[in-house]
Amino acid sequence: MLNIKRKIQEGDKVVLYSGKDRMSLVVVKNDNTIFNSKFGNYRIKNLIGVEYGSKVYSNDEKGFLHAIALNPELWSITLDHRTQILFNLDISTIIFNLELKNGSKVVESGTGSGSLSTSIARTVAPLGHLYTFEFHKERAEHAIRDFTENGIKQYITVTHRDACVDGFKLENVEGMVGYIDAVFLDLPCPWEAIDNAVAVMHHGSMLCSFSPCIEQVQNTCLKLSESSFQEITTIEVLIRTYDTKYHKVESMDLVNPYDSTNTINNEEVSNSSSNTDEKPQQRQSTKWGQSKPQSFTVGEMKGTKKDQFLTNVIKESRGHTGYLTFARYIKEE
Amino acid sequence: MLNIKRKIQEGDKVVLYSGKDRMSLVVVKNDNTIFNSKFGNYRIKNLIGVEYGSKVYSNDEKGFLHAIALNPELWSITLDHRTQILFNLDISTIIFNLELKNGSKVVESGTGSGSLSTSIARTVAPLGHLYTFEFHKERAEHAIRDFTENGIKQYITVTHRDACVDGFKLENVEGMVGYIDAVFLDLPCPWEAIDNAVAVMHHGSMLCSFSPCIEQVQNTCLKLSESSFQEITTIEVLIRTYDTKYHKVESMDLVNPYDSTNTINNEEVSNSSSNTDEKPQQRQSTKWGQSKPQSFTVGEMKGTKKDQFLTNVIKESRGHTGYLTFARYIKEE
Amino acid sequence: MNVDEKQNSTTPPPSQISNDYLIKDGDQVILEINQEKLIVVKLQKNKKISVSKKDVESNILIGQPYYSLFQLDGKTVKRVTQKELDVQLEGIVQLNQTEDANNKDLGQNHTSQKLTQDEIQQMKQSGKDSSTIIRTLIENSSTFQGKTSFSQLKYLKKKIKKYTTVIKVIKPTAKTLNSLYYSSDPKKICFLRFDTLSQILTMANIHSTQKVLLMETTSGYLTGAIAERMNSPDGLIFVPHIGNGGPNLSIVKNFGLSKSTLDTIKSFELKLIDQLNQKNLISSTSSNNNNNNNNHDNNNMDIEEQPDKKKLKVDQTLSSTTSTKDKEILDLIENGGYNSLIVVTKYSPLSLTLSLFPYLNASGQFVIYSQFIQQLLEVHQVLQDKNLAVNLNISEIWMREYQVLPKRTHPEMSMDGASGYILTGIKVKTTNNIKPTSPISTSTSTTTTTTTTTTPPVVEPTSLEMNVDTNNDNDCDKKRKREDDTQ
Amino acid sequence: MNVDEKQNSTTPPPSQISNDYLIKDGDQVILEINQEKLIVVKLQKNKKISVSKKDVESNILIGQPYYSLFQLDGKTVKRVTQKELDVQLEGIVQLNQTEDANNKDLGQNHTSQKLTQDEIQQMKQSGKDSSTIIRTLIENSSTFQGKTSFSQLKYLKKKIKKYTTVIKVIKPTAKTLNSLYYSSDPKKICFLRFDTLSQILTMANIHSTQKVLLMETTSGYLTGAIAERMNSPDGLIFVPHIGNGGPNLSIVKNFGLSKSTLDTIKSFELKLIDQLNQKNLISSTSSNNNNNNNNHDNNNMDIEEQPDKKKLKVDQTLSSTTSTKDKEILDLIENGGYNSLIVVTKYSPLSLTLSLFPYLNASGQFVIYSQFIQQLLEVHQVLQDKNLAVNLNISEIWMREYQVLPKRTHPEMSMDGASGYILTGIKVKTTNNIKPTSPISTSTSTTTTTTTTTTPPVVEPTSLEMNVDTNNDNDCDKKRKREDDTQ
Repeated sequence: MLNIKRKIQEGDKVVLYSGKDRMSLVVVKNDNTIFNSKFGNYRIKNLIGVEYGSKVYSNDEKGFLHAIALNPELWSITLDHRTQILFNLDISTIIFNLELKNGSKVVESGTGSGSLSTSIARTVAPLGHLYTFEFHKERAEHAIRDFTENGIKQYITVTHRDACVDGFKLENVEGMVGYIDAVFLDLPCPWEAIDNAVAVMHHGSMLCSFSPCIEQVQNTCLKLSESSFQEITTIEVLIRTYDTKYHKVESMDLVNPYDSTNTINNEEVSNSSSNTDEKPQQRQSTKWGQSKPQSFTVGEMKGTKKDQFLTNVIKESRGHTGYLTFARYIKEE
Repeated sequence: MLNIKRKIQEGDKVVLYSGKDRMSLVVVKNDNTIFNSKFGNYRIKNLIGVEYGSKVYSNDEKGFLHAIALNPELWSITLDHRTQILFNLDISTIIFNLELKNGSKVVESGTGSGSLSTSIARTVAPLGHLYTFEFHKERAEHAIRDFTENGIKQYITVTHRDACVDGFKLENVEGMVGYIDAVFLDLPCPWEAIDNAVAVMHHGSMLCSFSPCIEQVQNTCLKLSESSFQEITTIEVLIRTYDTKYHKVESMDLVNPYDSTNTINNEEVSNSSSNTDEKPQQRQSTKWGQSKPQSFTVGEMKGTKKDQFLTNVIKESRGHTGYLTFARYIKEE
Repeated sequence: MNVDEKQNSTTPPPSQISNDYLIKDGDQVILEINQEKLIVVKLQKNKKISVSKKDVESNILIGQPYYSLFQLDGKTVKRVTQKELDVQLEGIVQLNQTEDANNKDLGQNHTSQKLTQDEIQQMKQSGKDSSTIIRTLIENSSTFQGKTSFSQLKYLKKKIKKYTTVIKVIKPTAKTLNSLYYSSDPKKICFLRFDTLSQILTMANIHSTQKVLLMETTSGYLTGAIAERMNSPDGLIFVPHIGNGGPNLSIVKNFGLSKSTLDTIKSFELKLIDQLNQKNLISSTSSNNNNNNNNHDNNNMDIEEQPDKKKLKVDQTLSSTTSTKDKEILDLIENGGYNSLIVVTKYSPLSLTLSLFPYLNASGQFVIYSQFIQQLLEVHQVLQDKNLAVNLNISEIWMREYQVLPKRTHPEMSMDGASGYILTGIKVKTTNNIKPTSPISTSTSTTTTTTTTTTPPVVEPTSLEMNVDTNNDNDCDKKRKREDDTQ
Repeated sequence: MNVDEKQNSTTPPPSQISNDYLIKDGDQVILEINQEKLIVVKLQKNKKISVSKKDVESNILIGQPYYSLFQLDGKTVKRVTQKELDVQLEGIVQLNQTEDANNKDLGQNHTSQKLTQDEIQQMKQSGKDSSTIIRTLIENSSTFQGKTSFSQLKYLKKKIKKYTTVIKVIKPTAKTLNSLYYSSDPKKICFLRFDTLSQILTMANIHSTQKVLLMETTSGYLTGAIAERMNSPDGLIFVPHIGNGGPNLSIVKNFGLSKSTLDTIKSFELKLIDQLNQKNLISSTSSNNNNNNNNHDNNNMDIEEQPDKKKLKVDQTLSSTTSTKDKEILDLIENGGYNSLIVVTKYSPLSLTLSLFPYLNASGQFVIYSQFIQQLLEVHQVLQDKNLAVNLNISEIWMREYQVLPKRTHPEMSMDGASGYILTGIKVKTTNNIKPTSPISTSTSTTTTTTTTTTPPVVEPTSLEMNVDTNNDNDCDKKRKREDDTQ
């Protein structure tokens, strides 16, 4: 996933993109696999040698998809939701505030879907390493499979363990105790793992705890302030994604009482018209796009209908995911 | 405040508006009072007989203000912040969800600055009534003074009392017990007042509790669910106000590699230009407004500078005010 | 002043509370079905209503208090309390009390029910009550016992919703009707969420005696909400409508408004306003051609100064084409004394707002709503450039719901991101500015023009960005340079 | 696969952690002064730095661990622990332990201090330590004893900040430097808040071997943040700059980056890119005049298909006016293999984005930032209309901080409303579409044109609004009509 070539190779995982909510992940094999979708059927082996980002037509040439290179963000969108996953914005915020970079050594518990692990591995590779701990055996095994397939297993050590009880020390790994730059906790009772985190952290390293409920945050903050942590802050981040597209906007043609030279609608259309100098090639033939303003009537009244490129907020937004508590470990002397 | 005439009369409280963050409240008297401001000095008595909404010039004719009619929203903005006040959006939400209307009988505790009381009085007048209770004697007295000056005292009964201890029943008022349509609590320990609220509420009436801290909400919700309340919901509302004005937008003039006919900047300027058909009278002479695009250079590169009418979010926003918990009292038979 | 335990002398008259909260013959009521779906129905004595494909006698509901629960179980319909429902639930089966069960070993396979669909269907049709059916289902489930109590309860609640229907009869109000339409058909009410709606009602200063100019395409929902709050024969809600098919105010009837309040709602064609604007524009430009062009946008604003002359002119110019009824309307338009203007439509708001703006009183408040901030930006820009209004603000509301439960308190995981945008402001007069030395309220166009000419560098203070205490009534900071002011 | 207690064999080499976290001679460090103000200074042995108008010997700090506290009290500077500071605070005075005091009777009058300003100033200049001064102040305060312990503590903390300075030495990182600039001079970093910044780094897929095309006017802050994360000699950060005064990347030096990482940052004039676009455009329109106009916007995208021919052409056309160094740059521009494009500037982003867009690899990710959503809308529309990108999203981040304290937990009362907007997307190729039957990667313009012509009704699926499970890898729902698809 990290060093993708410009052309698709056998064995690559490729994202087949046919819309924001329509992305599929396929492993490219040189056999007769057919990918079936709403937009036609595709022979997967034909992808070999195709440049990433290309438009690919279906077998009947009526539909098409785009072949996109996999990355941790697309991975987290396309992986099946076998457990609650962390979302991109939380992941971004965690990685930044943990001050991760190429070379960082990180502890994570639990591994969950591996979506954060994948993003961490991208960031700390090749000099750093992620030690991730998962209580559920099946999840740990599934994560190992995914990391292997995604070509990032050399940067991740997955351990099936209850880290609250057994801690984070791996007996046969050198340079772990006192060398961990960052600890991430996504646990029902994160405060129970904080002493174990301290045991592997070094002076100045960062800890993050992700919890959905405020009671968890309260317990965690209390424990952190009793331990040697400073800069304890709790934040919440939410993303607002805008729905941006052409809308048929209807406007009534009315006399403008403040301007004798114009009806208001004409004025408006010329003002707010979107990029009319643009002459897009495809749009002209579709029903959307820069069509000429059309008249309509309601009873005796006239109006003008026109495509405008507008944004509004997507109605069904993701609300709360969890609170993020960050703190820096300051070794007491 | 409720039945303002179109022309300013002696004794009116008038809002002198010279900007969103510059509103002052003056009582119009027929004496020699001068109102001093950054925008000049104004002889207050000259306002008498002036139509509300008029532009009023200063004595030296160099500055001006607008004389605006007072209403509960402007009142809550202009009153001095002698205590924490509820803000307009919370007030709107409270009044709507308490299902208040002309005729409603409402109990409020505490009165605080009277900013919610004023809005409630506007809504329930003339058929309804507000019974408001305030623990601090000085605040109660101050509120009475304000309500009197604002001409709404006939709709409000202010009582200096600790409602958690002594309840809401007013001995010599008929039609109170069992007649209250809505109860609003803004108290440190709202759960202590809920039994007292129930004592005056009727089947189907609404309660709202406003609390800044989540622990207060937790206790309140617990108490409500143990009492005869249903539809218990807790929400939080925040307002985002946009900063909307002309910005000098700088754009580099660059070759558009996707269109041979244009440099990108020209294209952009013609597309996103704001209402260029408008010929505002004042703007033309100011440095803002629809000025012609101006060229600028950075080294050998050219760019175009133009006024655009844009919005962005105001940086310093008001964050959390409080949680609003609503519930409906369902009398058990 | 002694305020202790002493109250104002105005004792409000006791109202007929008990009767208000009883379900009556002829009421439009909201039914909440299984805490999921809301519908509005009209109850009429001896008639049936249909709920979840079952017939329910209206008579069972009429006379009972609002917010009562009724259970449709097997073949019976009866009033129940929440407590009885809880007891019913608990009576079905003993939930796991240990913390041992943890769902951990449960696969994705949900087919743990030994009964076939046909067998279940048969039970249902035989009219067995829900408790009996569910108990049988549990007995035949291979996984129920291994679940946590939390999962068991979830399973039970799901099944109960399937085999029994509980309806709650809700009194229709602006609030409860908003829940209904916003959840079932938000487009019908222009996607107006309760928080944005409540802000509109506040910012438009709605109260009993207000005169409101309301342009809406919310099928009458907004008209009803305003009328409900005003609840008075002393206001006026003027609702122009587009087209000659009559106004679409169908939702108004669901509010249960009194006749005298309903009478304050007047609806007429927007066309008449447009024609009036056209006439005024033509007459003003021809009659004022000796003035500069500053004046032509103000001719509609000095109604009060020259009411007779203006009215006469309007009547004359329109008389050839307008009926007597239209003349009444024109009178309502011009002399309504509107202090609120609200525009909530599916159309682009600019032309509608400007068309109605002349009839809003100076110092009156207006609220324009749109789902698109760009559309409000257009309106904002025009109003600002023409100096038609002050205190212009575009805002948006962000609303969150919370789950408040012991050890499980957090904001809801999904939220509604789109509550639309509102532009609020206060209309101001653009001419007849008051000079401190000029005779008040008799200023003419000529003196106004002179005033403006002598003060060219005056800058609209609304463009200033300052962070100043608003509670400073006497800001004596006169030493700051003019340049600061005009920045 | 047995995963229990077993780990991957790649053991990372132990790094020099202790040394990394010691303050060294020559370090740029951030000083947090009294938990209020952040400044960045360079520490040099035997030199002094200035903190709150006092001189501090660098030597006192050098060799100590980062995040240590140093107290400037009276005339001394010494390292302290938080615990010592707490003890100091507690030692000044015994706070009220009863809940009786409630501030209720305190007026607005704060002049309860009996000492004069002169007397206080004298104590300060005499070099008395802060505890002594504050104790004296309290003894002379008439109201301190009547305050609640909460108010007393607030008073104490305020006084301590006034009479003593505590500095914390913070290691500069993208995070800590963001706090510094965002709080002190946000304009310098284009108002880039940490949450938006972190999303930019993620959405641009920044990692050690990435080749990044970065257009910024954040004074090098963003360049440094990217370089810090890459921390590698194997990447490339190409930062065009506007004007011939050289790039303004002054903040980069504060990151403490290694030489090999710094060497991956290359900055050259944007003018060269503009000239290259001009040349390519002219040559493509003249040479392709027999093709339809679909092609002229793709000439820059088939670099890989015809690298030699293209490179040759560029060299020829520019050779007369460009130096050898410029040719190296042109090589970097055309063959950089950029997989990320980031535009964060004070300029309108459209022209900058389009100018650089040809040099981003297909399937590469881009992030465009602006404080104004309207500006991103322009870019979005052009990229969408020209089919240059997919997965286009405009988003905004909403960030809240919480106060978490026993019985006083709530979101912060003030918040930062403006984190700007970002447009993200993935570049796609617009020609050389892959026909299932055509020989792969040798398709020519001619076949492509034919393909497009034979499928006129094909509609860009991104315009579809569908709510479909994304985890359905084999969506076999082929029965749905074509009309649905093209809706």
